[in-house]
Amino acid sequence: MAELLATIESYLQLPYVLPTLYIVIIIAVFPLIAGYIVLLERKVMADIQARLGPMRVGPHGLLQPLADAVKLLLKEDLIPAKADWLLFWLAPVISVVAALVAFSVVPFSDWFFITDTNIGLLFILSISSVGILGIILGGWSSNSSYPLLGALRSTAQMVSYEVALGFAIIGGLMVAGTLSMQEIVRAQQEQHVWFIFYQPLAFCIYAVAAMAETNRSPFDMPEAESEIVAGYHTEYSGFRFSLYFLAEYTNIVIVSSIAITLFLGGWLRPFPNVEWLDFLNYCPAVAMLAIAAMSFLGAVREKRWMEQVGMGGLGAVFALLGLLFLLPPVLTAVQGLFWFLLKVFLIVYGFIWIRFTFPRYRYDQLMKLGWHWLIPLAIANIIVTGIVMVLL
Amino acid sequence: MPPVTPVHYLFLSMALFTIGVIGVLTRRNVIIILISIELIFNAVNINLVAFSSQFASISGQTFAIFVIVAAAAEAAVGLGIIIALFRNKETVNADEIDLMKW
Amino acid sequence: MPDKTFLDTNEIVINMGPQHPSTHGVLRVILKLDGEKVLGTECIIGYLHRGVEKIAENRTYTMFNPYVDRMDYVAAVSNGLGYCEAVEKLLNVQAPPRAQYVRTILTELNRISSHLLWLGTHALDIGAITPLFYTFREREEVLKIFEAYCGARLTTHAFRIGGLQYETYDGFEEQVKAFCNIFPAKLGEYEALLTGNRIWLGRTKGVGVLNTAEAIDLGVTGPVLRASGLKWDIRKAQPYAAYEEFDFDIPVGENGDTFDRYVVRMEEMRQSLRIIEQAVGRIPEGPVMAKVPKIIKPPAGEVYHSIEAPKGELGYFVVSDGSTQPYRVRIRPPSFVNLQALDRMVRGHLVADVVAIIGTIDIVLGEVDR
Amino acid sequence: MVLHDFFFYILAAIILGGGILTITRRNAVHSAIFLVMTLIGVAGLFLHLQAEFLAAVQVFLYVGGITVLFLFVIMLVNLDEAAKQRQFNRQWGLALGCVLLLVAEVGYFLYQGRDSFSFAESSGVLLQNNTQAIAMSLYGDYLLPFEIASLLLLVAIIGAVVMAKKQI
Repeated sequence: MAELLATIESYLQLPYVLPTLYIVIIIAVFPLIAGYIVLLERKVMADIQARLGPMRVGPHGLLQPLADAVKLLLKEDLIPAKADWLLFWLAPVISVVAALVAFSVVPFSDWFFITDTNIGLLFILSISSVGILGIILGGWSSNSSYPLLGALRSTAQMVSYEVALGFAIIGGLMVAGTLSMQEIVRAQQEQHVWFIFYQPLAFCIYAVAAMAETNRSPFDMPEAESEIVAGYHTEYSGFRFSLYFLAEYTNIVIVSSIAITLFLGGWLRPFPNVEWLDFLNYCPAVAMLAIAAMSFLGAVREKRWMEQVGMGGLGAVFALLGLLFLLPPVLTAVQGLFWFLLKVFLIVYGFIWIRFTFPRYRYDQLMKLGWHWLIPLAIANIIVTGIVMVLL
Repeated sequence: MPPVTPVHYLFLSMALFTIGVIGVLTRRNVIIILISIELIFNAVNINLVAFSSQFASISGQTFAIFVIVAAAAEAAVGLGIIIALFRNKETVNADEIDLMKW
Repeated sequence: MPDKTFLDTNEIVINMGPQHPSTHGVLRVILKLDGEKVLGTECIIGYLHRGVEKIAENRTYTMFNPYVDRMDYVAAVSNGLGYCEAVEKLLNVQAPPRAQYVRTILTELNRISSHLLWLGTHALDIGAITPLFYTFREREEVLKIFEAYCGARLTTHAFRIGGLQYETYDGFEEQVKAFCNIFPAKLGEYEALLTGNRIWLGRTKGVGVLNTAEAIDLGVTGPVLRASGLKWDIRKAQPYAAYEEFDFDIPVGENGDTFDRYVVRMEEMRQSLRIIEQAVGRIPEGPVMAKVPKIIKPPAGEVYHSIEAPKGELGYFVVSDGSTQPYRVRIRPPSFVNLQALDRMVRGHLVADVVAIIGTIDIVLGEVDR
Repeated sequence: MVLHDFFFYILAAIILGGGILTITRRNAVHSAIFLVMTLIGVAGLFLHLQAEFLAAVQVFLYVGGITVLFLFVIMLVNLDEAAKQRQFNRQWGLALGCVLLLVAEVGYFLYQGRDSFSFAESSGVLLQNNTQAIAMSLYGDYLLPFEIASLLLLVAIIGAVVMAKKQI
């Protein structure tokens, strides 16, 4: 047994093994997570709109993402007759690959990351700019008016807001002094502060630009269904459509990850250097146990025995996880991951909340907001940051 | 097979440059001519970066950045010209654009 | 890859509808565009034409009554009221006071439900998804009252010539009062989501301006006219039903833009609530049906009667030749007339505004096409 | 170092394949897509030469910026007609001959001087902190060219706007 463990450990020491393992984990697990983000969105939407949301598949609709996935996979795969089939086929793939590749430098925790290069943040930005190609090609290759209009709008919007996004990020980078994602987090640990407190304006600009960059409401012009049907993916159906969907939600997670890493302390817990707050380290275990307790309570209230068993089982899993997390080595290991994912969840929740609260901007207003307000503000922010940094 | 040295990069760069030049000289579509010019720029960049590696000097990479800037400026102006041209002349074929004024 | 490029043409013509999510039915609008700017529009209507006016000539007065519900199907009660009162005028019959009060309450409830539907869909057109669900939640309460009263929710056929067919049910007043108690808070909820929202203001202020003179020239009525600054409401100008006995204000806008129309309709809901609150406390006792012969055979003659429907002036011109069937019924539908203002309102705006402006006119295609 | 060399040949194949397809496609959108292939190959080559910052800039500016600009213009300008016409101009034979002559000449000289090329021993160390080194060089030694480049971009922006606008 010890021998086996030793062999495994020696394999893990090899340079390419761990990253490959993480890549496999992320690519295998992320579509599921994206599915659950969609479920979260539907549930939050339902809650905001005084409805229940999906309730049929599994207890409280918890298995809905699986049902949706099966449905999308089994749908007929339509390619419009006059479409450019090669590009029609390629476009969603470009979108998804570009979105997923960006995960390669996201620091999920102090040990769970695929790689850490000294151009980390720039890498994410450049890869996500490749994603634009997927949209513009999807719109063009469909050979239809509405997708083309949607693609043009989308591209113009994303290219414009990329500028504001980049300038907002530079504000944070100036404080961090590095492009490496891990180093940015460490810099926040060393400087004893989240950079959002140094760069509040940059964070606000980043948040707005990120919403526009991911085509989320109130900037969902490319998909404004009351104006141009469904934008660039009007002609897509089934599996290809789900690829676009996956890319969209991946992008949301990516922009949230950048925001968290650069402004919100990455995988650090709140106040990482204040010792008397060390009890916060037990948050992962407490959170798991709280979810378990809520699941058990929910199980009691369920009517059908199937759902009682389902909720009970879910509670049991979370209770076990919570107890497991109480072991000190496990707790240390999941610490960073827990805080990172919690922050991602909160930001994604914010995205959803905003989507169901605001009306949509008009196209010219959107461009005006970007060029007249965000970009000048971001540049001013950089200049002020620079002056302050030189003076101090 | 001999180990890869900068001369390999130079040959690659030369090949890419040639492809770009062929594109510029033989195609009729102005947009594809512009795209071919981008190929030439890239060939130059490969050279610069390879030499930067050979001489362990960062200047080569710095100049590659300048080349990219020039390429961006060229693309912007070139495509602006194409749009203006197309609006007036309804064609993108280089050999049909043979008047100084219309 | 459309046939024409975007560059070589200064004007492109695109077709919006009849299958488009935000034309509120089967309206087809042909838009002439310069880029995204609208140069002009042409509305093609008639996809929902059912010949209501012609049907009237082949039905008895009583038989035609349910047909009018199918015109503006979100404000069926108002339609019925207009028709019943027109025929009553022809017959020279007055509905008894109790019937008048109940009619007023139901019509005002209907005005609220119609405005709620407008608010939800209008907000949806501009991209705010959530208000739709809130407004439908309250509209449901109104529809429940209709259902309890006459068994139908949408095409109610609530009134009869000469009064009401049914006495109000037990608990009618309580249910209406309960609705009056919850509704102001809900109105506040909608306004919290929309009124002060900068995006909402940006999308509605200065969009689709119709000044007073233009509004009068085009003959628009209802909230669209009042938002343009003219204080004209048939409930005040030529009171019908029991409106004379209640206190209410006519909200008026200043600029005649989309935002003003929104504000006017929101305020109208408050005023409707005021009317209902006043009426529900003092519904007089008595019969609900006047003495009307079994077979309605009005004397030869003609009559025009109009009421303030939720969307504007709804007029019925009924010509009788002394037989059991009307010789001619001409209906002046508010949506149809108001829709004429679309072209004036959208010129110079962007395509995205067309959607907002169609929403703000508040058309129901059943009424436009009849 | 076999793996290292192997990557070079793969990237070279991608670059040249993409380049050849770029200049031979009928449809300009396809040309642009194969240009992207070449550009990404070149970015990979930069990574291979440990010019990480440049690789990221290459993808960011070329693929995310310039190619999108190309696609934008291709969509604005209707090329359906152009795709059906003759693709090569009349002097293509002459042009090809001249180019091949040039290639032979340059290739010959390169081949003769092949022994004078070798990678510097210290290049790995130099490029450890690639981003910082480029920043120092860009804002130190080459500050004036940097400013001139920014001016060039400004002029290009104005020029592009002036030319593409319908009425000024």
